[in-house]
Amino acid sequence: MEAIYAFCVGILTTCGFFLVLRGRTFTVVIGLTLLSYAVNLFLFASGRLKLDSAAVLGQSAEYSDPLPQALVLTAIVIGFAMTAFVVILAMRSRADQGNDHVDGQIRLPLNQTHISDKRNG
Amino acid sequence: MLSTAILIVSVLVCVSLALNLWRLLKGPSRPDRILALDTMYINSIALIILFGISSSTSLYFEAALLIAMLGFVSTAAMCKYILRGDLIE
Amino acid sequence: MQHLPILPILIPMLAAVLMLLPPLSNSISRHRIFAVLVMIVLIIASTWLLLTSHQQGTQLYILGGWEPPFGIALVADRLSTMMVLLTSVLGLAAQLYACAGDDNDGMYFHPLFMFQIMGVNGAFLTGDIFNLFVFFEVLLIASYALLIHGGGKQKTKATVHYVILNLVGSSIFLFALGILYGTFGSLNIEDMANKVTLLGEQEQALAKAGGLLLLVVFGLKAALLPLHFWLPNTYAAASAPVAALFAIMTKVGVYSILRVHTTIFGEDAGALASIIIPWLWPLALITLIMGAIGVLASPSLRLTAANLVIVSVGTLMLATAMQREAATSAALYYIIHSTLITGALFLIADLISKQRGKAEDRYVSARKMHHGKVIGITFFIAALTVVGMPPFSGFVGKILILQAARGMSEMVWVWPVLLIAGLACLIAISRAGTTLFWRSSGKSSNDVPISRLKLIAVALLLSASPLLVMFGGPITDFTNLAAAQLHDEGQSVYAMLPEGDK
Amino acid sequence: MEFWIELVVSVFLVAGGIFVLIGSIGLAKLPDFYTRLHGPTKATTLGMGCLLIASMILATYQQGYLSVHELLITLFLLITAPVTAHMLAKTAMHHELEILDRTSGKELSKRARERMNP
Amino acid sequence: MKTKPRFRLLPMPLHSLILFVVWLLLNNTVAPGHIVLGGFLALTIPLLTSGMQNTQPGFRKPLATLRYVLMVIGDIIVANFEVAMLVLGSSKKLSPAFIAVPLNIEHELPITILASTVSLTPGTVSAEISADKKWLYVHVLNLTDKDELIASIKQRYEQPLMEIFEC
Amino acid sequence: MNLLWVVLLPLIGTLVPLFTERFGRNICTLSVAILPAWSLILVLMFAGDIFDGQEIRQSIAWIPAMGLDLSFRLDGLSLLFLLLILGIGLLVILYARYYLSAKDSMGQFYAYLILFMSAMVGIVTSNNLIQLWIFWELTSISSFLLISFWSHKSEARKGARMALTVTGAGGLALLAGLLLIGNIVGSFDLDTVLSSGDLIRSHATYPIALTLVLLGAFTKSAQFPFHFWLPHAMAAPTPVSAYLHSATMVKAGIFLMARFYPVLAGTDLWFIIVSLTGLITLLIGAYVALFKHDLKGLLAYSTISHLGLITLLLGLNSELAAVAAIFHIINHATFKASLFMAAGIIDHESGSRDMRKLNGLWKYMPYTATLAMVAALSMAGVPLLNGFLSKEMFFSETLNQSTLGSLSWLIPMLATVGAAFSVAYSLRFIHDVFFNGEPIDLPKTPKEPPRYMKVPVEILVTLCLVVGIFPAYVVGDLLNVASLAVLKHEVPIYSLAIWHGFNIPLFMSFMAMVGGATIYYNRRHLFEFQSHFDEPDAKQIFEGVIQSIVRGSQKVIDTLENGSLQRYIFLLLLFTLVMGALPLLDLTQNTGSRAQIPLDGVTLTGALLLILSAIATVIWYRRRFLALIFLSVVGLIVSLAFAQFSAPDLALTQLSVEIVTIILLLLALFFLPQNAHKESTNRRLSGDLLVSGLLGCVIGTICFAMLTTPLNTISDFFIANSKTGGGGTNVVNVILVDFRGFDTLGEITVLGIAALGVFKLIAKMRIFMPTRDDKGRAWSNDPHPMMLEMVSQSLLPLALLVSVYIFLRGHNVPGGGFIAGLITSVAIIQQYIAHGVMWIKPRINIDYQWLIAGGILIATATGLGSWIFDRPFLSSWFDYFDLPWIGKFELASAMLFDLGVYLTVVGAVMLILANLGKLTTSERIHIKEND
Ligand code: NA
Ligand code: NA
Repeated sequence: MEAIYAFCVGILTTCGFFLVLRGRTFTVVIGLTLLSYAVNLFLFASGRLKLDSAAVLGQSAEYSDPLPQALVLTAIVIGFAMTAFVVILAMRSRADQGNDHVDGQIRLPLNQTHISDKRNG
Repeated sequence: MLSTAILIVSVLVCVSLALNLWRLLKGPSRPDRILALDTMYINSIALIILFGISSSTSLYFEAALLIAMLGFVSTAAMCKYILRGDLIE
Repeated sequence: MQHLPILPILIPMLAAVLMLLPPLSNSISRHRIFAVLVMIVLIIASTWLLLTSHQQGTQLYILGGWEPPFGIALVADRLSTMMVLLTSVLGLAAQLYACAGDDNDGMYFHPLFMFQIMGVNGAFLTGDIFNLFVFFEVLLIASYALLIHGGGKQKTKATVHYVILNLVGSSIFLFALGILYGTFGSLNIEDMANKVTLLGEQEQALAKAGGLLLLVVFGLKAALLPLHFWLPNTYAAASAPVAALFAIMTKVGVYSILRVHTTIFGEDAGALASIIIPWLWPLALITLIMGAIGVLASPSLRLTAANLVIVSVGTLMLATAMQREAATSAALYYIIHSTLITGALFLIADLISKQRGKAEDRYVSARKMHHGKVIGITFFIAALTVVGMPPFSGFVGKILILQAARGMSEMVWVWPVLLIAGLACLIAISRAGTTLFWRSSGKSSNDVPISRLKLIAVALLLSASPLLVMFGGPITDFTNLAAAQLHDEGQSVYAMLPEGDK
Repeated sequence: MEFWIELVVSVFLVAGGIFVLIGSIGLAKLPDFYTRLHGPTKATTLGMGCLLIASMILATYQQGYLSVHELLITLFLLITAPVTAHMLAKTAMHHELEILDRTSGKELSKRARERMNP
Repeated sequence: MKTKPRFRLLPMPLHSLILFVVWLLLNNTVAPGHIVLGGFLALTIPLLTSGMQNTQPGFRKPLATLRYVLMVIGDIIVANFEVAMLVLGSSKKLSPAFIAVPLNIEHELPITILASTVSLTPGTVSAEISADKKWLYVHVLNLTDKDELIASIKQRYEQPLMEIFEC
Repeated sequence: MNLLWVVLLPLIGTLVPLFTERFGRNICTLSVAILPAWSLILVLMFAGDIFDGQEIRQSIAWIPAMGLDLSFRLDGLSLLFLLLILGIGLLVILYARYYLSAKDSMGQFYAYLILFMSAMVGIVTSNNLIQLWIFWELTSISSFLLISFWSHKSEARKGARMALTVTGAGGLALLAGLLLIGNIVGSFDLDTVLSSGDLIRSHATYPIALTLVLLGAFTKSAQFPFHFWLPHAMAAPTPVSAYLHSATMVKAGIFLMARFYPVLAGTDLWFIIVSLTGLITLLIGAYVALFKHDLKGLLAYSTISHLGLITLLLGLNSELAAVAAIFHIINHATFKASLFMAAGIIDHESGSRDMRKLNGLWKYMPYTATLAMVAALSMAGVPLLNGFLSKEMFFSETLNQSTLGSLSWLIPMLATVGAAFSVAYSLRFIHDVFFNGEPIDLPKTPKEPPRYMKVPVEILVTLCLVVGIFPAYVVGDLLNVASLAVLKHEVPIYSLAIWHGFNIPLFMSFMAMVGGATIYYNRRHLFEFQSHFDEPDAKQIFEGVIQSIVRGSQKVIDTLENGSLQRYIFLLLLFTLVMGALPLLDLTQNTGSRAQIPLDGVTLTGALLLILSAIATVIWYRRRFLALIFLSVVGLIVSLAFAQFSAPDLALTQLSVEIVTIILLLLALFFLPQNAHKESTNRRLSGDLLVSGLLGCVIGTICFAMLTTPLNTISDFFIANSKTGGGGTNVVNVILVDFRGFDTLGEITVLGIAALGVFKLIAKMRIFMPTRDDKGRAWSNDPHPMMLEMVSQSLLPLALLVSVYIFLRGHNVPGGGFIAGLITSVAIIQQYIAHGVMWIKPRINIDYQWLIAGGILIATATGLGSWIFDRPFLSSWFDYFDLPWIGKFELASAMLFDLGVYLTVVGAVMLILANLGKLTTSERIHIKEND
């Protein structure tokens, strides 16, 4: 179980970081969201995995570590606040700059400008 | 017997989820995918209920309830998005 | 007063909240009066806290009565109280400046400003590493909102960069915290320091990864190379009072490195001792060099000031890398100096750009400034200070750091780089000043009146410069003690708990 | 646990599971969107209903008092499923999704799309 | 439609009742404390949300309502078996269809309930309601007799609903 | 009596002119002179003691951590310099009164000048190395201000900047050198340092320290190759040239060498560096001076040459040479200052400094001409004038050295050549200006200057004569004590007589005279010869160098900081990768000793769903709606994972946040492009994939290692105290609202701020409103589907009830204020979606801003409540009550805190979403998309 859990965290991290590296705000936001999933799972994992042991007194025989859970809760809320801000910021950026590129302007790699020139010609 | 039943149902629900994912990946249209997602929400309620039964606890009831409530909102919002673009107008 | 340590967090927080509610909400004039009063109260409280901590020893505030390491504790030692007071003073100046009109360019300026102060103070005071994360987020989200204040393309673009980078940074912070909790099983910094030598081999490797990832996070905040790229445009785009306030933001990163890496991964941490130092040396040097190159390359005063921030970060990181009391003490002195003066420089840049029409604060010929003389005097003082020319405070910080490096093998690098960076700043600033004030064409520009409030704000910050030199003796005495406190591993927060709570 | 309770619970569970699966099979295999819409929206309601009843019985038995809060989930599902289906159908018509050729009254979908009378 | 002036503290008595029951359901209890609390909530929440409700014709026939609910549940069960067969069988045998059902009821709530019922029951999904609320478009999974289906919808569901809502 | 006042008086005097300027030129001048004069009187009062061989000291502790004390000394060398600085300073003040025009700001000028004077006084009286350096830098600053006094002139700005840069660089080197010396000695106290000569000279870092100190001295004293700034400093008003660039500031470097003579001199290194530099400077200065057409240019190069001479003398490692050097300091100061003043008068009265135009001024200003000629003759080293005396000493010292071995004769030879050029340009100064025909095209007709403008020149020229004729009486004592201070022991026997008989120095002087006259007589050939060489314009070269540095820097910055966020993030991730991966090399094994949970099919299915959906999100990231759908699947699975691994609270929270996030993203997506084109190159994609993949591996590995390693945590405490100390059985919730309530307070603050920030963002937003979807379809004509409306509104009370339920139970079982808040918000948002803003507007009349503030306020107030009971902030309180019929129930402050959380969450989410929704209700703007 631990292995597959860690694997999933790794995959989410990879996907999150990959999307964060893209050039468009919305994609970056998606990436950040994926990343926050990875982060939350990771932070949660710091208390180790336990089945059937919710940290509610009297409900289970043993209890999972409640502290990381509380931390993840805080992280989720903060992550949500940040996502909300960055989403609206993406809109604002689009509104102000006329495009949704993270740099406010589209940078074409050299070889692509070449292609588009060809297309125009 | 109960545990066998739980096992069987787990398999059934998992297969369902896999089928949902298949539809989700295949599409072909957006409504198809939303439908698949909605089904997935409902199937995960099943999974949670099953989970509650197998560990004989009611701690997960609220999770199921929330999925029922919020899954609907999400699906409705997605449909509204496709229909009108603007969710709140 | 037993609640003193939490006041620097609660005062701005409550002030911010009250400003969102009637009768204060929706009235900028009420906001202004209230905010300035609150800030003065905050300065009084911070000073009081600093004196208490200085005279009676570190003040511990145990939130909720749950003693560390279980609950969250605020640790008001000399270092943290000094930073808090610094923040308050900088805050007051930035706020006074904003009250002259910049605060009305958008909504919620004063509440956000207060929240920002709250976040910064919280980050300084907390003794809990996750709580540090929370306050980082408070100060970050407030800074995001403040950065956009005033609007415009440049700000939006800068904010996008700043926000996204910091969100990635926050993710890395959480990864690091996960690792640290997953190995230490604790979040209290002092407690972690106690446990660091007890870790098994396996945990050590993990904890090291955690510690190094924290360097990434703090380095990003501090604008350590190669994580500094966001800074110049962000600071240059921000409205003046915000940029001035941001002068403390990089210091939060520096402070965190000082606090966390000196306490947990300090010299007594066994196998994990000084894990970041091999990295810090080269990074600090390159940061300093890049900052200096940036200063030389800057086409406007705001960018110059922003790059000067990078220079100061490089300098501070060098001092941190030395891992010596004397160096830390020097760094603390330098922090006070550089924070207040770069803050002032951002404000001055704004004063200038308002006077020069379209040329703004760019280094091009423009019409003569109408209030060139008074602005020139402020610029001159700030310039001398940042360049490190006597009689202003820059040279003291520089000499202290130079002296702290003596006898180290790294001195061969530190001295020339520091001195040459100083020369680069001198060249750049003298070009900047002569161009801005003297290379004028045509008649004097229209009279753009300067608000007295703005001048007061600038003067408030600038006055720090000579004062820091004049009272250099007592101040360095204080920073010496603060540094000693930070480096003294024997001092534990637990020692301060009453018997029963242990 | 008494045998008959276990039996009843197991039956409900398996029945529920089967319906859930059938819904998803329908979703996966039916030929066009409108037919696929039928599978999940219905089968899941009953599937879920069975599962929830199983859960209710079991919980009541185990806790010693009537545990009926699962009804609430069913209530929610019953209220929302039709709206979901309706919204999805609207979406599909709006996108003018391909309708299976042998569907009778295909042209009605165009009327429906505009919310006009037939 | 008659709209009587209502007792201000109890703007929606039925809602209040439902809420009260749901509260007890949620808490799985009939403890006195929860009865008090449930009662309190059942009173206050409708007060808070009354502004958010469009006035609708009220339920007048509790018995008829119950009968309707039971019938629908029965139909759902049957429907599920039928649909199950259709789904599992060869999809080539399906003959799907769009049909338009003329509506006699006028108010939004009854129409919604009717459309919902249609969706919940055998092989039919309410796809759309015409803008003038006179037609209900239904997609049928496997249509055998169009007129019979329309008639059955009208008779089996619309009729009782008209009775329940007295319209 | 207080030595401190000698420095303080002029320092205070800096401010005087700023206040007295308004009272007119005379009063201003007078008032300015008072404090320096007073200071001079003090010095003179001290002089007796000094002549008696005493040294006066005064010291106040300042910044001990830095080794900086406020510490002053007065010895012979200081006395000599103080007399020069204050004496000539006073003369310059008087001179400037007439020199400055009405347009010039006299107050400003005097302020700078007195500031400079104070700095110089500080340098020569410092008894602490760092303090000395402080004043040293102050001279650079004040000289910058003085050179750039006519700041409207490009010349002045550039000249000032050049001087500042060169002397500033030297200052930094000096600082390093002084710090090194301080480190060697262990003290920055000058007395201590001066008595540690052997220690310093034998120390390993001596060569570095020496080089650095000399760099400071040479830059300040315009020694080759740093001499180029001095001629360009002539853009300053002439009083400044006379004072700074001949008499005092440039002498600061000389002073420094003299000051450290006891500890730094005496080695071969010292000799080689100092004497050769001095010699080269002497020759270059003398040669170039001849060709300058600008009067001040000539004088500037002459100054360079004479400074080279003094340096050469100091470098000879001979005590007599040092005495000669000191003597020449005095002499050069007097004749050069008077020459500059004379040049200034000529410029002032004729409007030109160009010697090609200035001719035959003898007729127009005979008195001034006489004074100038006397000074010029002194410069040439003509007997009976002071210049002659020190030059004689110089010649004889060049003969007394043998350090170059068999080539030692070169030095006197070259010294004579230098002297010959010196004679030649002095002759040119006299002949070309005062004779040589009639003036050409002068802007003004030359005349004698105002009476008092001549007084300073008169005094200085008189000094030249008096010293030249009665050297022993006039400067004997002074020279003696100054030499004593430099040499630190008995001054060798020397004679200040005018006549030493026929000897080689006299012959050298003779040769220089004849040679100079010959050179000047044949100047045309020389000028022609010189004209073949393009004279390098130091200013242009210097500016060029600076500009290429700046351009280079800009290039570096532009290349690195190219404004591409993608690059910045890439670097951040790369750095993270390195930091995260390297420690893993120490990780001996991935798998720890903790028992693992066996894998089951459900988990595997979940993992599969998660992985495939995550990958699908990445694959289809350009089809944004699709990405969003897959993102929600990931979110769903993550919440299920939380549920599975015993974290019901997390599952609930994740679910609710997830839905709100999806709604938010959908709202935003409407205003953003729906799809994006491929714009990353494959290379970039693979690079990004590599880094993020590796990071994923690192994080995954760490995660696995962590999961399999046993952990001792503080959490047992929470489980043990949750019920008894926090009054709740849901430990996670008790941690949130009690044990770590402070985190939660911060967290809701973040949420509140985010909402404010979003509102701020929205307030100034001009949005794009697509009228069609990405496939070009018009939007559906049914904005508010009836069924949705009906069902949504009937769900609202139910949802609220569920919120209350979740809220109330949170303390004991999963739930709590945050989740409840989100449920409430979602329910309200659902109403917005179903009914639209216009429908809601009259129905919900809550200021969400107040809700946020109120929520935070309630939470904070709950925390503050504990102050009443003298407990720390956020101390919780709870108790159980038993009411008849109702039964036992619990009241806890945590509930109130949670209420704050609830309100904040509702306020924040609604402020964000509702306002975002409102955006579109305003007039639709359709702007053509440009991407
Ligand atoms: Na001439
Ligand atoms: Na507490």
